[in-house]
Amino acid sequence: MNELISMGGYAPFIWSAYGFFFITIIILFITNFLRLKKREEVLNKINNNRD
Amino acid sequence: MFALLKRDLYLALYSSSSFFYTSSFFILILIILPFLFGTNDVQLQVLFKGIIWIGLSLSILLTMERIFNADYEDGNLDVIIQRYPSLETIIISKYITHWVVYCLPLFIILPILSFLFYVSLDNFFLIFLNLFFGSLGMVFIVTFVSALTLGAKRTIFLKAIIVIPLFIPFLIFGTNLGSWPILLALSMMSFVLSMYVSAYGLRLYVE
Amino acid sequence: MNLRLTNKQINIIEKANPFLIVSTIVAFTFGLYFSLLQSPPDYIQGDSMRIMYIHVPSAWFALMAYTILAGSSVLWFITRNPIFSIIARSIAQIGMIFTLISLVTGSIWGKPTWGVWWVWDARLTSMLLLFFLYLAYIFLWQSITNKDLASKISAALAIVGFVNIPIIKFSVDWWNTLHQPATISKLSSPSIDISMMVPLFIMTLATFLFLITVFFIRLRIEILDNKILRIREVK
Amino acid sequence: MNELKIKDLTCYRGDNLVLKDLNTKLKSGDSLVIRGSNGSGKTTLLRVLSNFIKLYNGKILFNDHNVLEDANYRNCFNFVGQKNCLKDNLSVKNNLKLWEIIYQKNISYSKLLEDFNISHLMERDVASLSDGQKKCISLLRLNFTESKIWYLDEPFVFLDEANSQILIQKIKNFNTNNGIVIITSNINLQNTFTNEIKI
Repeated sequence: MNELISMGGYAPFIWSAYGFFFITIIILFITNFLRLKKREEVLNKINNNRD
Repeated sequence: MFALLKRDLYLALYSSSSFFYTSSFFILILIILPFLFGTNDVQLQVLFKGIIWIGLSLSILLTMERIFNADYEDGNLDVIIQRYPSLETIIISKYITHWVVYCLPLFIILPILSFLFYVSLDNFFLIFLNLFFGSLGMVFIVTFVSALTLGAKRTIFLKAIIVIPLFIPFLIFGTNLGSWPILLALSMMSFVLSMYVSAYGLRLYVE
Repeated sequence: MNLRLTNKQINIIEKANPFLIVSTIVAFTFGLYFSLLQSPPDYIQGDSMRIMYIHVPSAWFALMAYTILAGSSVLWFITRNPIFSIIARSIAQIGMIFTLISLVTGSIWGKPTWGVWWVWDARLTSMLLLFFLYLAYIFLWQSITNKDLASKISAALAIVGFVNIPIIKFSVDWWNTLHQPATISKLSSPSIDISMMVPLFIMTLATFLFLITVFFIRLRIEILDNKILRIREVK
Repeated sequence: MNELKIKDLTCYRGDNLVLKDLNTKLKSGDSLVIRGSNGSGKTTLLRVLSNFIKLYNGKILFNDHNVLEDANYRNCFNFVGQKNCLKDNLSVKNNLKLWEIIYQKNISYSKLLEDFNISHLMERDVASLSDGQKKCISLLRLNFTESKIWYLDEPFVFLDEANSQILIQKIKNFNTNNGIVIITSNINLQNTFTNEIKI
């Protein structure tokens, strides 16, 4: 386990690179997902108003 | 064609300060050099080759709103297109005016500037050729970008972001003396591209 | 704007989402397991080369996204089918993010390998310019309020940018041969060992699945926008 | 005698249908007022008639020639839009000079300015003028062509009572000289021009 964390002495580089990668793509996913949810809400509201 | 060209040149002449603006701008940008990097003549020669391109790029970039935007916003573009339906004519006239008004002053003061920066005569001619062919291509590029961004909100920064990556090849070859044939080729390529894209942009916005 | 999508296609786009999310997560789990634990360290670079497993897929997809962007812009000009305009602008944001990732991870990888965070190497410089091409496309799209016009104009810009890429590549390569100091050791791995191929392949697949997930979400946003617009028009 | 026919004119802006099946016919000496609320497509109609916007369906015929194919048509009309075509940083005189070059027609400026009693503005910078004065000068553009049709987009906006009367008189004169005029307007001009359609 320690070996995994220390990464042969390259830990800061590897973990920051992987961290950046995953944080960025998760942000990309979440922002788009929230936008989708917002649209769905708007659509629901409009549909309810019409009924 | 000539009426349009005459009109554009008159327009520039009436706001005649633009000639002096650009040349003073060049001179001032270059005057900064010795203050920033000292008066070592070898170093100044090297820097001169680069900074003159920054001056040229900036003066072309900062004035690009005058190519189509001014005429588009006050409605003159409609009148021009009604009278001269060939968009190619309009575009070529804009190329010539923009080059004459914003690049020609540079070439007029270039000999004096090279003298101030200890550039040898051989190098002067090579710099001159590079700048000449480079400036043509850069004018073609800003023209089509300005046609494309006519309806965008007035942001010079947006235009700069679009234009500067397109300028990079010119700058790379421009600072290398003797590569004027490549600059000529690049300029010809950008001419063809620019003709199509500018006409496309104008057509869209006038519609 | 008529999207010209059949109900069946819309159905697939809407239903695929949970499946895609799950498979992305699974693929990334496997990918991480292989790339961080299972694969051996490189004999020259040691463990630092594990950054390759995220850097290389992002760089590939950054380039692929621009190809799709330009390709769908061309198709949009030919067919005038609005779906291509939607594809173009959906992929642009994803492509920009992947360009950013590949720049940052490349830089982090560069530090232990070259000793510096950044070198003015031809590949890095072109990638940096690619980032600005994406940025220009997205900014131009956002700054034109008439969206019908914006899609036409930014399609033209995408194609111009695509024409510009080989020119940039050519000039940057040429510039690089002039200025490049010879001391920098390039990453010398034309033939990658099979033990490294497996994690690279899985990570590429996972990244691709992620890209498709986000892409489908963006398509759904566009479909919903279109629906909302329709309903408002009818009112 | 000239004749302008509009047949089943339909036009989209983006995805919005702005003009639908518009029909009308105008002869020399006719004037037509187009009324409609904001955003109803008045300006679009004038821009369609000036060949700037493509129409989706229908035809515009000038003397029985389709205007899209008639290369001569662009010399037959003059369009004064809401943009005033003036360069703010130049004097009135220089602005007129620029038009003179575009229209390739020599004209006496001082006489032109007398039309609206604004001779004293000749040397002033356009930026220092009021909106009404700018509008007057932009309307002077009508004198630079021997056109047979005038398209005026909201010409009375910013004009005071006296100048509005002068403009109406100009339009009537043009009508008696066999000109066709199409005006868009928000306000009611029923007392001056009887021919009116609503869109």
